[in-house]
Amino acid sequence: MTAVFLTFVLLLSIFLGFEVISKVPSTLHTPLMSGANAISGITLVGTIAALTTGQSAMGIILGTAAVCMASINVFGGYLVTDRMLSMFKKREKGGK
Amino acid sequence: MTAVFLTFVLLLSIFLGFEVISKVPSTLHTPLMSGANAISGITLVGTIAALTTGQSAMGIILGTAAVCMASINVFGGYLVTDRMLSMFKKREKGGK
Amino acid sequence: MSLNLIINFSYVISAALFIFGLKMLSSPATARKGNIISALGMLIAVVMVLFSQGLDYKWILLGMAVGAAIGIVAAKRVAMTAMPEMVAVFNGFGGGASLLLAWFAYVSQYNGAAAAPLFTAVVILLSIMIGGTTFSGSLVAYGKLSEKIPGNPYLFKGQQLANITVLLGALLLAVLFAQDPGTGYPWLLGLIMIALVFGILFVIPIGGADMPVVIALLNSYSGLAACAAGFVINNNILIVAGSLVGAAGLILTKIMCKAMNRSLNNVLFSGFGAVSGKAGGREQHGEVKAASAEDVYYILEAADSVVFVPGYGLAVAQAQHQVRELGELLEENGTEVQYAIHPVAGRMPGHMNVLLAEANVPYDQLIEMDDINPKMDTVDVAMVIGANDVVNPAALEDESSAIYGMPIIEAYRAKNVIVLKRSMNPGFAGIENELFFGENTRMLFGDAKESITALISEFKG
Amino acid sequence: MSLNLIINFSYVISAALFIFGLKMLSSPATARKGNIISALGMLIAVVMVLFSQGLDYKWILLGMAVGAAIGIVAAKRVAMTAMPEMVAVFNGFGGGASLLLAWFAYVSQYNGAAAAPLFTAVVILLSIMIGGTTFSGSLVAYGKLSEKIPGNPYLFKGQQLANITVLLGALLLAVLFAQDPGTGYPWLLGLIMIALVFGILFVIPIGGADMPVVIALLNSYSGLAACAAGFVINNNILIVAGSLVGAAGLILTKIMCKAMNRSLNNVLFSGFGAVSGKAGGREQHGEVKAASAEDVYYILEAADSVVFVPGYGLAVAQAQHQVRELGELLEENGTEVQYAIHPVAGRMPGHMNVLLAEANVPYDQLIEMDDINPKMDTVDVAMVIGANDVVNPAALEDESSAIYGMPIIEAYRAKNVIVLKRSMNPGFAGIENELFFGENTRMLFGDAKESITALISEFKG
Ligand SMILES: NC(=O)c1ccc[n+]([C@@H]2O[C@H](COP(=O)([O-])OP(=O)(O)OC[C@H]3O[C@@H](n4cnc5c(N)ncnc54)[C@H](OP(=O)(O)O)[C@@H]3O)[C@@H](O)[C@H]2O)c1
Ligand SMILES: NC(=O)c1ccc[n+]([C@@H]2O[C@H](COP(=O)([O-])OP(=O)(O)OC[C@H]3O[C@@H](n4cnc5c(N)ncnc54)[C@H](OP(=O)(O)O)[C@@H]3O)[C@@H](O)[C@H]2O)c1
Repeated sequence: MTAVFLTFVLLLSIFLGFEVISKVPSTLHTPLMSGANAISGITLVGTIAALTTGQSAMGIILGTAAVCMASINVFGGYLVTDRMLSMFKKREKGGK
Repeated sequence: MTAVFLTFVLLLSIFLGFEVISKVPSTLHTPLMSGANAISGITLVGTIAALTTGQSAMGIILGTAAVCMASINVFGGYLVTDRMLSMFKKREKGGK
Repeated sequence: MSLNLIINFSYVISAALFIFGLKMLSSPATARKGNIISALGMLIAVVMVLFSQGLDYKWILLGMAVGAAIGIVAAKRVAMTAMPEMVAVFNGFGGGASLLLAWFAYVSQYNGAAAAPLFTAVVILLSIMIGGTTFSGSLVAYGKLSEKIPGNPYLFKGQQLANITVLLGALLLAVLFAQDPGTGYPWLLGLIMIALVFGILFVIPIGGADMPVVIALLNSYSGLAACAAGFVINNNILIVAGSLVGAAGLILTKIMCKAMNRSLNNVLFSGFGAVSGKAGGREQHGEVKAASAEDVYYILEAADSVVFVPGYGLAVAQAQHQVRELGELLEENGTEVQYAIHPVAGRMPGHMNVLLAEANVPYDQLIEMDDINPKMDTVDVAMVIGANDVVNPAALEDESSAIYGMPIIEAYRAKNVIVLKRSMNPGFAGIENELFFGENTRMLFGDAKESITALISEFKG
Repeated sequence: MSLNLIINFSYVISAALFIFGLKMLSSPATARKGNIISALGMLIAVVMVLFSQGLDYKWILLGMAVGAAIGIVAAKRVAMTAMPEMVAVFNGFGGGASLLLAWFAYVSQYNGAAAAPLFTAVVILLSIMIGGTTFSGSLVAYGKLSEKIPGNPYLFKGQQLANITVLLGALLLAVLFAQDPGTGYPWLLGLIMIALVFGILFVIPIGGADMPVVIALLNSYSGLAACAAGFVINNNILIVAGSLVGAAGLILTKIMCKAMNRSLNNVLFSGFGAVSGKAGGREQHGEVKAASAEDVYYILEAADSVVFVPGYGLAVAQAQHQVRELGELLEENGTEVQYAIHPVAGRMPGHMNVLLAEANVPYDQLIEMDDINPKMDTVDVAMVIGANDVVNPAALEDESSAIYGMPIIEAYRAKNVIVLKRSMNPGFAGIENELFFGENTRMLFGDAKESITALISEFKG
């Protein structure tokens, strides 16, 4: 039954993703891509939840590496997006 | 946990409902309302699934009445919407 | 994969079809196909659920047959003008079905049983409360729209108090029920009563002409009721479809309020138009110039361009066929004929479009408000047929007016204005209309159908 | 309500914030706020999950600290021009994290255990396969964009065959693994290798300039990988956020292909530009007229209006500050200066906007393609700075051209055209450009930064 729920969630998210993204101006493609990419760093939450005490050495290595990679994605992703978008804002201020 | 899934489904459906309906021309309000109303007749599916054998007399009465009401909603709703929308089409054909 | 799982996955397909259907319903070009796609989604879900094990088919098929027969006959028979009330009734039945489903689930599973979980108790209460309100509320809306009960907003002193009392009563019964659902059947029955009463109290104070908004809102409720019922019997597709409709209905309500330039609060609680008289404003009327059918015939005969401005009175008089005939006669006479359609003319959105389409008025003669207004100065005759508020210049000029801010069809700017109505009574908003006292206005009193029939015989004779 | 349930409900809030954030990210006015809202959603989810019971905080915090440090430093240090490759790397790490998470979950729960259900086995395989492909594919994309590995599309004979072999191998290992996941660790390790190899094979044949599309696609994959990883550890928010990003990435890919007037298939498999030479078409070139900085100075000095048309070469030469300075000198000289921005100039969407914004070029001087083209005939000098394909008239005229159908900035219609580039080498599409042979065209050969610096000293001198 969980599978059914998750399929519903998948279906609805896909439709929603479509509705939300359609018709973006091409100037925003790069920041949007980078912003969406930061969201996919959500794996961080999953890895934290999975990294419980009492893991084997291998487990700790894999888990820590996963947390580390996901953190790079999250922190770097949001920051880089913000940097790009701050540029975009400056433009408008730059006017006459 | 089911409650969590269902809340996600609810959340996503609400967002989706919003995205899908926003910006409808007022001419379409009545048929859209009636079409959405027909969808809410989905209760029919629920009542059918619940009306299993071995119910008490009261149960049979309530269940059958529920099936009947929901059927009115479904059949009547879709048909009436179609009738309205067929009018809308005729208009366009009626042109020069 | 078990049968149950297959059925549930087929619901995913239904949900996708509902979404596509709704999406297409919201654009004129695809609306009809969208409705069919949504119906297809329903068909799949219903057919698949019939494969479930242990169903008591005889009662199911009986219920479906009776319901389908009633629904189909009603949908086929109903006059185009009665669509809004039909939608209200169907909507009510949707809410009623959710109420019955929750009631039924309680009777068959939880009544006298050891203990239902609190969550189940809550969702049973919710679907009964929302479903019941939707049911009785929709029936009141039906009554008001079909004029089986007076359409006036009905405000009484202590209304708020009554509402609050009823809701507190509902809360009390709900708490009592939730204590021990197994033995709480009497409380549940009480709650069903209260839900039905509340639906009536909720809709009765709202004026008949605000009913489309109310129906959209009740539509949203019926979706939420289906959603709650889905929680009661743990059924996915009820939840998805229900919340989709719930959200769609809510947004539709908002859009409709916006098109009428009102807030939802104002619609629900103000009893718009109940307190009419005082909304009138300035009293410096001129003189009303009544005209006979013959007078009007001469004006029309000499006109190069005529714009019909239909309103709710056209629907009341059922004069659409006569109007089309008159239009054709004018065209034969070399007059340019157009129909100016206000978005909220009549009592439901698209009301005029549907009526005139029924009478086979060509699509390209229907002009939208924003397109006709700039040309209004050059129009020889604006013929207002049972419209009132939508041509009331107070909406533009008089800030104290109840309809101030609503865009109107500026018929008063035409060279001649002819108004067809039965009396000097106000329209839906209950306010005076200075257009009727205008220099260039002639009133042709009487039922619109009879007046136009008279004009037609003038033309023919 | 249990702690676990509270955490899960907080995920619902995160999901809502992600949706809002994405929605706002897709409109220029709200984009920055949208990113912050989405980050807020992430913050809530991360903070809440840290309240879970039994976490091994020291490793978690170590991993987060290291990751955050790397991410923050990288994001702060990276030059604006290197944004696309940065995004590619981050994206790759997202995919890598999903791979590691699935691997980790397997090692800690299922390795040697009695039996994982088939469903779990499948989702482990999926997240490893998709995550691994995303990881290595993104790193190749990074390499190509940063020119650490050659950016040319790299097509070899039997490529399709190699791909199919690798995928069949993956399938074989997957089936072996799924037979008995408990003892299938070696197969899993093999599959990890294959996923990484496949990512390389997937991206290596694609030209460097198509990388933005590839990154959008890999972005969609990294979402799907997160989604699959969510199934492995039964985590809702991973599934919702993952599928949201998956869908958004896919649609973004489609939109980008459309903006470049290509199909996704064409982007992925055609090795666009790999087969350049032959795409040239007609050979009736005129004569190339080289000019010195001094010549160009005299032309500019006499011009009333100058339009700069920047392209990828501007980014390579990092000449944006010099261009702005030259623009200011021209304005002091009484010349009207504008910048014509082609939507796909450079190597990422919005590339030129970002570069010029960095150099503080006022926003209102940046003109979009559709606005500048109609005025082009009246422009005295169109100064093409490191652009090539986006001003190639073959896109309009030559049906056999690889870029036929792409809208261009019609610089050739200006009274004088000055082209700054280092050689007669073609641009991204690998095709000749007749503009360079035009009657009214002068070539100023050399690195754009040096050429413009020379022009500036002419002005100042
Ligand atoms: N369309 C919608 O969706 C919608 C929804 C809710 C509310 N509304 C509101 O409804 C109003 C619509 O304006 P409207 O101008 O169409 O209608 P109206 O303002 O209600 O006026 C209708 C007029 O028709 C006349 N009439 C009634 N029966 C007639 C008959 N048999 N023959 C001739 N005339 C007849 C009435 O005058 P006599 O009694 O003197 O004949 C009345 O003045 C607006 O205020 C709008 O906000 C519309
Ligand atoms: N923007 C996007 O999102 C995106 C994404 C994917 C693909 N593309 C594609 O990329 C192309 C972009 O067109 P474009 O006109 O901007 O660039 P282009 O066609 O690639 O041409 C760039 C030109 O700049 C010159 N150049 C390079 N370095 C230079 C330097 N240091 N100084 C002076 N000149 C230099 C090169 O000529 P020399 O070598 O002779 O100097 C080259 O001809 C289009 O075909 C587009 O479809 C764009």
